[in-house]
Amino acid sequence: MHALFQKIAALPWDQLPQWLFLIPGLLMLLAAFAAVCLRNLIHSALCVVLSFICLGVLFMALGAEFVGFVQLLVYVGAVAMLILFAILLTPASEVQASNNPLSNFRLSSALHAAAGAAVSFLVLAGLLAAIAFSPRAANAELPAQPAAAPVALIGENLLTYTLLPLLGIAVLLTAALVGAALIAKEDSKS
Amino acid sequence: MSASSSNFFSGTADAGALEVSLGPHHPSTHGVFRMNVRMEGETVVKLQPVFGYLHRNHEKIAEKNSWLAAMPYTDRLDYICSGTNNWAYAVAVEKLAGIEVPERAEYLRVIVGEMTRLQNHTAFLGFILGDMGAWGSALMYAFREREKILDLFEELTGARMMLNYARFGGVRCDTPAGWLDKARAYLATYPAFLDEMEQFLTGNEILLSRLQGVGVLSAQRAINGGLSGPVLRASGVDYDIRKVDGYSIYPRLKFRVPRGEVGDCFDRFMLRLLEARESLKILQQALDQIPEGPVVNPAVKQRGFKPPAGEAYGRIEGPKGELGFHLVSNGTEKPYRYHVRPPSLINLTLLEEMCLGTKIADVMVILGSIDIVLGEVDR
Amino acid sequence: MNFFALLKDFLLQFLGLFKNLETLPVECMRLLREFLTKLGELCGITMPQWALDTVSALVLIVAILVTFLVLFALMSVFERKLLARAQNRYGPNRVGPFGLFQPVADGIKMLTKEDLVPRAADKVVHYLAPIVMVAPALMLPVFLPFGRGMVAVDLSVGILAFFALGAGTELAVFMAGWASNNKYSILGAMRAIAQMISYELPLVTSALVVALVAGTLSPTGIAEAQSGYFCGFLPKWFVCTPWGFAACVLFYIGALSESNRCPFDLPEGESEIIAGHLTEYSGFKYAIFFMAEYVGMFAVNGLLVTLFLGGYNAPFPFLEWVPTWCWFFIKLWAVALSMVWVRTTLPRFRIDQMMQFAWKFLLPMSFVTLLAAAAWYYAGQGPKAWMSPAAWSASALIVLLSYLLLGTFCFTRRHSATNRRYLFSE
Amino acid sequence: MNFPGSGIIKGMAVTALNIVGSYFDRAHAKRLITEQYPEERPKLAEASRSFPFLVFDGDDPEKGIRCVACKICEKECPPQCIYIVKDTDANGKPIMRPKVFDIDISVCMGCQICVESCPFESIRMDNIYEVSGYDRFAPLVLHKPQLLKSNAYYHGIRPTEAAATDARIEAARLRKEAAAKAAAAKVAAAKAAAAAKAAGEKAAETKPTQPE
Repeated sequence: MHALFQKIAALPWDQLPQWLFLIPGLLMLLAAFAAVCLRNLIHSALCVVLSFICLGVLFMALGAEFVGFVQLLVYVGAVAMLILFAILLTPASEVQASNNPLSNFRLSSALHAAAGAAVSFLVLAGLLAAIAFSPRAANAELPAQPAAAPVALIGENLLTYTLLPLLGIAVLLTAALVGAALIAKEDSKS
Repeated sequence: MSASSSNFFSGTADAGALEVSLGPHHPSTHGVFRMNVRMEGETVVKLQPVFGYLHRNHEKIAEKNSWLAAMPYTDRLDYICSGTNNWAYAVAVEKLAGIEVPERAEYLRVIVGEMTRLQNHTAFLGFILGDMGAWGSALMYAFREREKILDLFEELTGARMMLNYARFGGVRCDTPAGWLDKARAYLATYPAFLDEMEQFLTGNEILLSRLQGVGVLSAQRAINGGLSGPVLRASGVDYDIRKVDGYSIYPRLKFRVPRGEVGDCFDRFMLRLLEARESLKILQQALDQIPEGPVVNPAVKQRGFKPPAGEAYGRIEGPKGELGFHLVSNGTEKPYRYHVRPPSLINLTLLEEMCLGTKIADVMVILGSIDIVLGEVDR
Repeated sequence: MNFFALLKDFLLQFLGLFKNLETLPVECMRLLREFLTKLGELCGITMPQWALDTVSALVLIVAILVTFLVLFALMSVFERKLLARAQNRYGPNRVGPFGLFQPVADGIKMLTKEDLVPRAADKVVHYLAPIVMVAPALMLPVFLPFGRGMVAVDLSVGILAFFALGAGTELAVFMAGWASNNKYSILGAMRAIAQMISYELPLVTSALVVALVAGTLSPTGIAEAQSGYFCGFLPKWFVCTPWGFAACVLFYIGALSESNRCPFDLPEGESEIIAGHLTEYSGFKYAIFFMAEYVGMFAVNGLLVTLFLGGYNAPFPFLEWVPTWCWFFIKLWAVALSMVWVRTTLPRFRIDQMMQFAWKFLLPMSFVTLLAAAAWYYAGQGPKAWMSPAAWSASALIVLLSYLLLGTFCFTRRHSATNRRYLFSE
Repeated sequence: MNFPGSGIIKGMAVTALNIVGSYFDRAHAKRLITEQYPEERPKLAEASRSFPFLVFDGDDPEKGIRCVACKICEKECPPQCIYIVKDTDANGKPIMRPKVFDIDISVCMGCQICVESCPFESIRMDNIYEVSGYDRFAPLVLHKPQLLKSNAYYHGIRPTEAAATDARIEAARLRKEAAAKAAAAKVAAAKAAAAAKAAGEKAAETKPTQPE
């Protein structure tokens, strides 16, 4: 018994905080899985929100507070709300017909799995490639300690180094917004 | 938001709409009124008023009782304005039996009637603000002043709301000593209160945007619907029974009848304010001119009253509109037929028309702007 | 040295702290840590750092929670009393002296009420909604500087964190509305979400204006940027500048809306949809919603105080003897009670008008204040702008002109009491 | 001054005036008109009415009861809330006194028609307004002992009306006495006349006494 205590005491407790990320991490995965599996759309959406929150917490745990809070603000505060709103505004009959969107595809479950795996793989590969080939990664020289004002740094980067992509996204989003408004307007006329 | 629906759990046939039963227990239906509302988003596409939850068999009770015994029941029609209800019934009976009313009694009736109108319109200002979701300030200011009028009523008739004041051929009792002076003194402070209310409310941007352009009713539709009172006049129709019939001593009094142009909730709101000011003028004149004399025609036997066989329709301009009583007598101690024409009910008939295409919040304001009392609607 | 001697020593030290009220709360925390270390020494152990951190964090959490719950309790009484006074009534004056124990009575009432859950409700979500509501609301105050050097979590992105956590409220309102399975609830939830999303934009933008001029997103930094005086005695609060005043009003309106207070209490508009998302809540769950709303309101008011009203700074030099944290709470109460004043005066907006107001007036106006702040900053060459006529006139002109234009466009052009005619017939 | 938002500011000014004004309105004249009910009680107007009661003269309710159980009020009462049973004497003969007089005040609407219709000035309106009970029926049906209240009480709650009533009763009593006397005198006169006639035949000297 005493030996057990000693063993426990000898564990690297000082490293514990590094492993605490497992809690939000696992919770995020669980929520994401539940979001796919649950039959109730609203429950799925709420699970998505939970995984968003856990992602934000993960960012914060990594010391990226700004990104973490932006994650919360944008994804939990706005995107999730829009998803929920969209579900709410969809007529009952449509919701019932496609309670689980996947069930409408006439594919076998094996095909489901294969398609899902393929898509996930592609996304993952894309992300990894983006990270690997990004110019930042090439001269991967992490600063010894985080910059004094990371927000200022991000802002500076956004308005200099990534100005063009930023503007491109802005134009794209504006176009999408205008298009959505147009579609909505036509719908209400009919 | 397109013409989308929010009806994801309601199993009605029309999946694009949300059906809500507003009432009978709802904070702002002015009693036990119910509206079945179909909405798309928050826009009303169909509205079906359902009433009768406060039905108390008023007409049959009156036919079962003696002529006089119907008088206290009329108090309970529109329980805010019992003074005018009594008066209308008395006018109908007097027409039926051909009874003369002494001069002083007519003045007292006008005084009580106009005070009733004043307090009804004052209370209306508070009620409609409540319907708009204001937190009771306007209501409490209105009730503060209304209480003082009710105090005057209590001194005069013994009751604050259920006056039971009119009698066939007069009124029940004369004024207690000093009452007229008290009334004069109190009414002198009233314009200041109306000014305060006007400053408090009429310029308020939120109130303007909530009232203007909401529930517009054209003059033609208002006439076709048989509407009366401030709701009709707000639509621009110059029709006031005090002027049209010239009953009682109204032809002797100088007052103006305001009317609106647009016919929306704001006009209805403003008309109440303007009419309250005109009522004040009438009251001043009546209080100044009131003669001495008997307050009831001594020839009329109140108990065991038996009018000759026949029928009559007597009406007055109540605070809410034309209040009429249609009476049929077969010469006995009880009315053969007793029918009430309640302004609240008739004014309510165009509710759906006013509400279609508006938001659910507007429905409450429109209902409030008609100024109904469920006691009168359901009887 | 035994335990009691240690206790006595520290108690005396604690009492000694009251000589300087300004540093009292901070010194208390320091004393606590010292006491714990000494206590450890007494027992023969060296207190590990994490234990000290944990204990002081817990004490801090409890202190902030208690402060804000007491604020909530007092507010529930003072709000009713002030409302009553505005309506020529006395307000609650039966429970305890001046009705001060009314919250206790309310709490007991709420606790003893039956907790109703509709049979058709989604029970899990219905149960979770109050928790999701109250958790972020109670987290919000930690980012606020209550006094000089008194901030629980001093984040460099504090303002962003504040808004990010505030977003949780929307989620809770949605969960409550949807799970209740009641048509009024769902209407209330839809209204709430639409409203919160719309009003978050002007709210955040007007906070951004301050961040722009102060050059930081940290609440402490912003409060510190407002210390000092111009013209010798006038406070250098941002609300005293033209752009700051405009942004403050916009933020105030946004705060009213975010805390679901009149005239933006549409989600629970009792004259239309009974109680909105709260319709099917009763007992203590309802009380928790209520509490979360009030704590959230105090938190967002605290942010308003920090951003625009100089935070914990005294208004005039001769009032600097009052501790800074007193100033913070004085201002907090002033803003909170002004919200009661607004509540007692104004009727409620309609849903479409509210959205129009947000998108057509508040949002453009908040962009204009951004512009005005930029003009202030550049015309006045940064921090020197306080004494620069060019900065004052430029930003004042921008704000005033666009206010009049937008206001006329949004209101006066559409609605006016003066454009109505009333005919009279004799 | 009319700029966007001016209306709201005006409204805010009005409420501010009321908030501040309520603290300076000690006389409860203009603002803050609330009566703190159980401690402060309103001074009721003399005419103020709630439910009917029965007036009795003197000290003994049973003896002084004015009601004669004529049942007019029972018949006239609009909601029919009065129930009267005539008393009988030892022989079972009805006498002019109520044995049972009940008013169901949960039904009564305080309309005062019973008061108006009572020819004997025996039923009057009370002004108590604190009437409640733990039962729906029993406590709200007032029986004769609860209904009977003295004329002094009546004078206490509405002096003017009570004085007028007393004057009327007094006048009626005087009229009645006068009428009785007149009737008695008439009878006496008739008797006297008859006697005189009889006596006249005998050529009597006596004169009949004149009534005053």
